[in-house]
Amino acid sequence: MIDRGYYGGFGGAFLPEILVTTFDELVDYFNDVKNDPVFWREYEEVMSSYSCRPTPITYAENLTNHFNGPKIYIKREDLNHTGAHKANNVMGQGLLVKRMKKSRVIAETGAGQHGVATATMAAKFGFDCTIYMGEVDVERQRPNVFWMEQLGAEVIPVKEGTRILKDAINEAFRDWVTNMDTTHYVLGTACGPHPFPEMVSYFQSIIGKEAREQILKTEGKLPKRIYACVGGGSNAMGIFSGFFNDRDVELVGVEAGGKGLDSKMHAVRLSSEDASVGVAQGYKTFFLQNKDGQMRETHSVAAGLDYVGVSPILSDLKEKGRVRFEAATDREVIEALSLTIKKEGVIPALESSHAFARAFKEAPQMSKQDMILINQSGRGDKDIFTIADAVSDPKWKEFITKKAEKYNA
Amino acid sequence: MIDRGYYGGFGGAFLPEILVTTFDELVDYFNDVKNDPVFWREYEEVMSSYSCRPTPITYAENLTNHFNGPKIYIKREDLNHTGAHKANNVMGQGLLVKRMKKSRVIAETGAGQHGVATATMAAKFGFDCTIYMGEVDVERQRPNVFWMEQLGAEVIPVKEGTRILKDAINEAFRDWVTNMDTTHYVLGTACGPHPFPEMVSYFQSIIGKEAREQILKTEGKLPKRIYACVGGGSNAMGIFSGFFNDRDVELVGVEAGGKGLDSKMHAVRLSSEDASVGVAQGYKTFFLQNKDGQMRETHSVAAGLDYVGVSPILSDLKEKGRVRFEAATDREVIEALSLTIKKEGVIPALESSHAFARAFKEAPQMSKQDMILINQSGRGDKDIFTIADAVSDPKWKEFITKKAEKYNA
Amino acid sequence: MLRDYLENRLKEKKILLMTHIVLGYPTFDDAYKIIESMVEAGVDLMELQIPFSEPIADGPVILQANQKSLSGGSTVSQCFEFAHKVVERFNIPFLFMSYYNILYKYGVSQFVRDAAETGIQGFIVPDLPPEEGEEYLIAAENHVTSPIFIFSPTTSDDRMKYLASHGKGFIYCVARKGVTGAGTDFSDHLNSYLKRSRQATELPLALGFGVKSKSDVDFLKGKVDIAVIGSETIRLVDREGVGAVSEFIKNLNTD
Amino acid sequence: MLRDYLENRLKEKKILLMTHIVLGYPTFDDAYKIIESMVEAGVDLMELQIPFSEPIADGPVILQANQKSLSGGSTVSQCFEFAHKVVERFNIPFLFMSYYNILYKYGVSQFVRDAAETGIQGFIVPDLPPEEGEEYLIAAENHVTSPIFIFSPTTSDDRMKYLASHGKGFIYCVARKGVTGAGTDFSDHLNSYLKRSRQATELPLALGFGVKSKSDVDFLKGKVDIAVIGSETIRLVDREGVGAVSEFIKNLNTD
Ligand SMILES: Cc1ncc(COP(=O)(O)O)c(C=O)c1O
Ligand SMILES: Cc1ncc(COP(=O)(O)O)c(C=O)c1O
Repeated sequence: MIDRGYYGGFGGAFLPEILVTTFDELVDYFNDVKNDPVFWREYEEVMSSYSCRPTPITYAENLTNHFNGPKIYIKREDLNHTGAHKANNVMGQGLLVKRMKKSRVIAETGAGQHGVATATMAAKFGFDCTIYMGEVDVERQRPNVFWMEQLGAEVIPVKEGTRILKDAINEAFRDWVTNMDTTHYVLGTACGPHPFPEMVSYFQSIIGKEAREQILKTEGKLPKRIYACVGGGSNAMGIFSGFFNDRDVELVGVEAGGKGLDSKMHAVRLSSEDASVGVAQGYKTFFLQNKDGQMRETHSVAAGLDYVGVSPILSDLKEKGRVRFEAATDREVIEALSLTIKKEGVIPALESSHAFARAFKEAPQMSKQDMILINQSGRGDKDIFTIADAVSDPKWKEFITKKAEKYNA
Repeated sequence: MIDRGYYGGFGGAFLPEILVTTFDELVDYFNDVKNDPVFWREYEEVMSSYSCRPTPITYAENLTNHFNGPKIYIKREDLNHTGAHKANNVMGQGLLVKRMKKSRVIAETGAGQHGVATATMAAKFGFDCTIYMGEVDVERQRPNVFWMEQLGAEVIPVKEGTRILKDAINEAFRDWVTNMDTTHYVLGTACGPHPFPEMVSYFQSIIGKEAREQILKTEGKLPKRIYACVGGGSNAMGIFSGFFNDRDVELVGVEAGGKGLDSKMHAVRLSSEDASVGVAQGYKTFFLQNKDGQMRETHSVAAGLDYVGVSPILSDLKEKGRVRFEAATDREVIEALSLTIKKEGVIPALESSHAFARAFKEAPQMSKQDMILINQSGRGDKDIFTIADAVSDPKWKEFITKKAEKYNA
Repeated sequence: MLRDYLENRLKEKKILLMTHIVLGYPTFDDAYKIIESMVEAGVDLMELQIPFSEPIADGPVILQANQKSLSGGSTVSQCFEFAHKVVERFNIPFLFMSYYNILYKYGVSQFVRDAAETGIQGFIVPDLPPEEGEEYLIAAENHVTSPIFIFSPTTSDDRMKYLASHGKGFIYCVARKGVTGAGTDFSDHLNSYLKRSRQATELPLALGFGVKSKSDVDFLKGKVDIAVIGSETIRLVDREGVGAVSEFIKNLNTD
Repeated sequence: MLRDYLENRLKEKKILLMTHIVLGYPTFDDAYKIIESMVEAGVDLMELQIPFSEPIADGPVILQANQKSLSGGSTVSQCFEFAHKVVERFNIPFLFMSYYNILYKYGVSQFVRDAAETGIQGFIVPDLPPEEGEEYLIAAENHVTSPIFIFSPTTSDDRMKYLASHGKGFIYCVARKGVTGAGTDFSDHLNSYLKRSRQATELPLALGFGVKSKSDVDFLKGKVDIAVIGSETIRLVDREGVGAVSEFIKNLNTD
């Protein structure tokens, strides 16, 4: 084990022995590319010609006026190809897979966003592709499953455990320990054993690099606060990392408050008492677990935040006080989503809407001289079934009913 | 009537008298902005900070190898905010509406794409918004209707006529002749009375301007052929216009062949015998009409191409021989779509897939020294119901059936 | 000529009545009976609308009449035959109203000539401004029929003069913004518009869009020369059948 | 000490048998009966798996046993009590097998001490490489129990030596890539891997992953010291009930 990757007391590489060699190799390759300026240029080139980086920052004038508070800017990761920041990570890992000369990729997915992104990358680079997805998520994110399959990926519904994201990760590891010679596991967030937290953050750092430059160019100063939602933590790491050295910029990570902290139906690891430090899925961090160390069920309206663990780097930043963590409830999230759609004509993903919800809560208390930046990690089109249900749209129900009747006629 | 806008024998402004003043005013404003370099810069600025222009061109390496023919490039209008080139037009007209100090916009929509784009622009600029949409299209494009409503627009299902795009245009005109003082009609394509064909083409010309520069930068030469689908003709005009002066670049417009020319179930105006020159919806062009001048029903798997008329500028370019027109059938389109998804990881809209289908038909006959450019006018996510039906996905049907059962439980 | 006829009639009546029907709606036979009742009830001239699939300036009532007529199979040549019949039989002027594509596909000059030969005295083509109508204007001139142009409340004084310079027979003033069939507020705010119209032309003025009652017609007396009843008779036929037309018109027509 | 026990036994038998059960599966009572049968049938040592919600290195059979045990309410303290009972009752070495989080949440040193005091002789923690196991290794040292480390076919010679230097009791060689429960091809291509393993350490070698029949065990004779039966007994219990265990083990155990 050549390198283990700790951030304060968090991180590490708690690996089954069978994977140690694979990880050593991965760490080697990653260290190579990290120190190779040509690689980053190649990466930027792919992201600009295949996706559309740099993604812009958008001034949200109407929201700003609505809250009569700080100027609100939005970093538009929703404009990425496949509709979320997930593209940054998969394309980066895809380039690495090419260097490693492997021919197959696997991935876990919760919201389906990372699965679609990985399947897309696999199509583009000509890799075989298998996606593990909890059975519950397969049900609630069928459109994404459909696209993964159209993209040529095999989607395997995981029927074990709580049948959501964490179980999909376990299944992906089980595949990997069998097929590591040909296969790379494209982990979708800044979690898992070293080097994944660092590597995923590295590829996502393109968000913060761009954002810092853009906001300085547009406003001539840095934002007072930056908001990002936190599932595994990759989009948050992506945007925050651009501002770590700017001590006056407050970084706010927003977790999934679900039905509220008291309900226990949430996915709040860094700002709730229901979580504690543990080791699972190959790394040490805050997990939602019971006193025996068994993982709890989590809940969020946003499938992509419905996860028991969190990036060890964020756990460390929390301990160090560099990032403040908050939670937004499902209800607050739907409200923030609705307001954002109506005021700005952008449709944040339910995940991203957590960042908006918290920003909206704090904005009225801030000065008009201030400026804040919200990371819109993805677009909400994919969430139509969930959002239509959340707003309980009768015409949508009627449409689905008619469609079903036609199928079964 | 200060100006009528003819292109060879096509175009004009066949207006009810009540609208003449409104059009004169519109022509005036449009001429102003057209000659104002500040306006274009403002437009580019909005398109780059709110959408993500310039959209890239993507080299389709796998498709290129697959056909063993010319190098294939794709212009990525699917990466625009709201997912299609329609954004270019609506944001441009939106800026114009601000100059005109009107407070309400209306629009027709077929696929729903232009409706979503207009509703988005209205939200962003703070306009009231009403969208007219044929009842048939409301049924088949429910997800877009849902988003328009979430964006704050009123969507009015048009129950007259064939209840598709052309009928929605008529209804929008009926609204306009009543409310022109406060209201601007944001026509969605390069059709209708002057100045719309010119104005919509003007805003869409950003596609071709960018594409020409990009391909020259990347390849050092111009493409041999450029393919674009043709509904009303706006995306085609957008990309073609960048290359009008490059006589060696062949421009190919691809219409909706539907179930085949013989079936009469198609929307082929420029490359079929079923169309002839006529005047309707305020302009003169090729229409699919009977010998009395009554408009025919049209058919396409792509709602956005399902239209009886076509840009008068394209009619002229056809007569002049500057643009070649072809048709692709529904079946060819679904095949091309499927291949593109699997090979490149991009999901063209069904409309855009027409351009791909024709390019794929011609590619094997071309030299490997050649290079072609396909305009991907939009992304296909919105078409999931149609595409799932086209590939007859049993899991999708099951999903919809279960969803319906839950709604009706 | 149409104008002479109108001016002569105006010596006898304070205001003339023009009615409108859609050919082939509900059927050609019914349309014939409606005309019969109207003429018998004292209507002074009539618009015969040749149905078109895209009647952009018409509201829901006339729009649906157009569509139903077409889905019943009405053709342009049937409309000509029908016009021939009514012109022969009834002694008032008949105009063709339609959209430009109907003329265009037929051949504009030929359309005007055939219509004139049939005895049609004028044309209302709401989507054909004079600027787009050169062939039409020449043909109308050649065949001594009247191209009727339209004023609207948004039309400037200059443009009124321009339109009047190409119009024959009379000027059709639309009472308000909007399409046919909606309500119009017949009150003083119409006056300045009608005064402007009067100043722009010596042609008789007709006013349409929203005229539906005796009081509307009475309001227009002295202000315009012709009151146009459009959607309201179609509504009446839809509601009460062909038989109700005669009494409705007679009531409007009492002095 | 474990190693001594094993080496002594090996003087009597060509190959030892280690079996594996998941605590609380199907129930604690059944688990007890299974152990009873196994010991009676001549098993030489046993792994007691404390169930964990995320058993990343286990295949479907053991994974589901973990889940069912947990959803039946099994807790870590029940596992300790149970271990206490079987250690008292049966005269073979028992090991705890679990994932690191179970130790971590309990407190690593305390876990090792309490287990040692209970009479547990060693630990298999598949997601805990020595690099991450400092506290664990010290505690095991202090309480004279054996931390068992794992070799895999992908482990380099150097790393084997490194692992062996931290291991006590024996080395657990996984037969192939993959998770528990899948089939393994017991043929000559295992030989070079086992030879490498033998060269890297003087500790006894156990081989697990896919051992399910007498012929598998026979194949391993002379190559390793312990054959590990994992998923196969769970499958058997699932299929034929607790009663079938005894005969199955006896059959494997015949010389
Ligand atoms: C749009 C979007 N945002 C955020 C997330 C959460 O992941 P992370 O915290 O790694 O950014 C997801 C996960 O699927 C996502 O799809
Ligand atoms: C993605 C897309 N492409 C093309 C079209 C056709 O329009 P046009 O021919 O004006 O580009 C539409 C219309 O809705 C569309 O949505």
